[in-house]
Amino acid sequence: MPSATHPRSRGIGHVERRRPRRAAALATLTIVAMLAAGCSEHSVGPARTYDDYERKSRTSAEVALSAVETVRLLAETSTDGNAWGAYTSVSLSEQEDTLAATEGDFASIQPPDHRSDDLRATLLELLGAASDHIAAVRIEARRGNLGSLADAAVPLAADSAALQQFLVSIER
Amino acid sequence: MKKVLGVALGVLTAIGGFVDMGDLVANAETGARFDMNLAWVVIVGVIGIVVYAEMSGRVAALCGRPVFDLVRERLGPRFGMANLLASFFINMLTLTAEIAGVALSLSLVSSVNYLFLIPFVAFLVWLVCWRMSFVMMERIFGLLGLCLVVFAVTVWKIGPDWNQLFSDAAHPHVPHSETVFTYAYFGIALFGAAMTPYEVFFFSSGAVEDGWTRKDLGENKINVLIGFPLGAALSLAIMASTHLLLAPRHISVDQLSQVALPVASAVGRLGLAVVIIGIFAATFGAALETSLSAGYVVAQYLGWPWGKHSAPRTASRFHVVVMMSIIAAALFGLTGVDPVKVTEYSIVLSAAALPLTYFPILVIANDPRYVGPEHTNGRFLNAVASVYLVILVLVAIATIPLMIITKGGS
Amino acid sequence: MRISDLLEYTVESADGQRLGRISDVRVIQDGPLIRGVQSAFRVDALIVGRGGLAERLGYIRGRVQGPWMLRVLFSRLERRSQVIAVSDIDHWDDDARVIHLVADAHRVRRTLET
Amino acid sequence: MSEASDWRVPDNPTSAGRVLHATLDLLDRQLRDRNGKLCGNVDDLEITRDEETGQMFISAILCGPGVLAYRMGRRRLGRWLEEANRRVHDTPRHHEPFERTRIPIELAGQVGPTIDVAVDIDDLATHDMERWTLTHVIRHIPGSGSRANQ
Repeated sequence: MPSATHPRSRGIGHVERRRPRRAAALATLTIVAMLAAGCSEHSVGPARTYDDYERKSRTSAEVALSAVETVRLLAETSTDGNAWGAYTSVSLSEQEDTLAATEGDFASIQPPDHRSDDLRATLLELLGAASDHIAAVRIEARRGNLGSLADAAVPLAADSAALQQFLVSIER
Repeated sequence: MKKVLGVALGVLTAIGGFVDMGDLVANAETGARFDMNLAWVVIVGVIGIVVYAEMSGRVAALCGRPVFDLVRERLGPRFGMANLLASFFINMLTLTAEIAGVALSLSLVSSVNYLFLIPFVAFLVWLVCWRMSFVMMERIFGLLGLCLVVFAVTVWKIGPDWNQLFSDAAHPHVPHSETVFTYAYFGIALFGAAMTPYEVFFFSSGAVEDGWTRKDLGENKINVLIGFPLGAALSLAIMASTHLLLAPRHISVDQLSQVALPVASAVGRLGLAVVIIGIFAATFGAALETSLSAGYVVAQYLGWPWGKHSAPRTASRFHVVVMMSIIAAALFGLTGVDPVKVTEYSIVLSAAALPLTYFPILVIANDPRYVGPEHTNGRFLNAVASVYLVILVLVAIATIPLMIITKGGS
Repeated sequence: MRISDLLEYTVESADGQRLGRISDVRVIQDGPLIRGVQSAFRVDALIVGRGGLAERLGYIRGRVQGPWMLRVLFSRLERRSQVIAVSDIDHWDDDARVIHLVADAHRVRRTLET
Repeated sequence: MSEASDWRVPDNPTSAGRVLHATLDLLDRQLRDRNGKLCGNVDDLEITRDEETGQMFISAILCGPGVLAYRMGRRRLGRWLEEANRRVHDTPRHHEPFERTRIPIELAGQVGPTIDVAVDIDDLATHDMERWTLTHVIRHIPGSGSRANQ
């Protein structure tokens, strides 16, 4: 007679292959950790050398330039009547926040030497000025004076030029 | 006549449904940062999705099996499970990005902080998954997504030197300010955005839900062959618009609102309204697709009843997974993670996971016991699909190292 | 016994040569499905060796023909597996999970072309 | 041993039956109950060995909580899950003569991209969680009982 053989009746200590599983788990953990680090605000590592510091200052200046130029374009667009209040003020706030975060991050990096101190002072001054001028545009926008945003944004032209010049100066 | 109308509607839906948060972000970012030097990747990506979406649609029509069912059958339970975990995780990132995208687009008209809008958007997404019929859902958001055509209008209004534009796109090089690594990284992002796996999960499951048969094969082919390339053309228009208007001003795109800026600037208030409706529809449609995909992959791996064609009561576990996924994605979005960053990671990781999903499709599309001897892949299709499989594997291998080297593309 | 248990067995020839792990079983579905009649799905052969992946994907005996790249890859893999008739089993060692074959067991190397 | 003499076991079996490969054609296939409802996958197969004749048959399709874990090498976890599910849910409604994770092979119909089994979904362990989520979650949400608006 055919009989079903039950697995339980043959208690066999078999070997499980665990290695691939552990590797996969490790890989997964690594990716999740990297994402967690990446998705939270741009992490700023320490700068060990002048070159390192210079590179970080370039990145910060580029972000600031982008914010300044975005605000200029927004102001221009709004003054031309091509955007409405909610769009303009939300976009302005975003750029203001981005610049503030960049400024804070850059200020918190420890400059490695005296040469870096000069760089730090120059850039922080530029970032500070840009922040003030963007805030002025945002204030004007919140008051509903969309038509006069271009006027409020005039000082930003100088900020933009200064940031570009800064970028060129550290290019050399 | 009615037939023609149906086909046209299908194509329009495919065009509007092609672009999602990933395409918006990736194309706008690369346009501003790399000019048209990565345009070719969009073309490569769309050919890939055309080839594999057609296969998955054909398989679904001929044997009634959706993609993730076949993933487990062909890869076995272990690799299938690995694929399930990876796909589900990436899908959650995508869902988070889409929900945040909807909330952001609403914040641009209401000036309410998008974080306050996320719970509302999540509820709306769930409600549509729960109550709206599949066809209606696909049509409404697909057609509204066509508003994104305004990007093409934008490019035309800017009035670029067309010869220059095409020649830039045809002669790609790595810009001076960028390294080979960042170039490759953003190339992978664009590729992943065009070929996101949830598109085939959703596409094939939708084909099964709509009860496609042999008769629908022609329509499947037309939708995919015309709809997707035109959708990709929209992606390229987004890229061109930021390349033309934002790149010269040194603006880099790191907010969704900046994607709409070229349109406002060049087309005006009406254009801005249209593009925001388009962004809303594209992200909302994709939020629906990804939340349903979360349910599809789990239910199909485990053999549960699934689908939204009949009452939720007949697929209760499926609906529970969909609901929980939406809640989880909303909670993740509420932690204040940067939506644009989440989008970037979701498309890059999608690219890394692509072979796991596309490989089984290719095998099944060649198996006569599933599609019948007369509907297996032709020689030419197989050659193209094989080339893509090799590309997918290479991309998958390169993704994680590139992610580390470029520190996530910064 | 479950098939997942069976797939953990290795096969050894009568002279003690290890032929490999069981990767699949070939089943013949003959006769009508009648309640109480179990002969419907008769296990007719064991597939032994490293061809398991090719099996699972359908690259066996030319069922799945394309694409060329995968066919070449997997038919090579498949050729490394062997087919062993169930009737050639001598005895089972369930503790060590080994199946011993009879002395004159004949093995067939799988090829895609046949 | 010459290559030619190897062919005593024909690769193409002489009997007229259909040739199937267990991992390719049976394992992980989608199951459908007698009303066409999706009711789990083939998580494992039961093999019965006739000690006297040495013949082997596939005697049942196994599916349900724990079975897949067992197959994937989590033997103890799998058995525990099966046992737990049996204790919690085992209230046979139609007194079918089979265990709820075991579908006798003679109830299986044509083997294709899906396998149809002549059982009722309610008699299978794969459906226990479905019923639980239905009664505890889904049924309480308005609109769960009707089809979506067309």
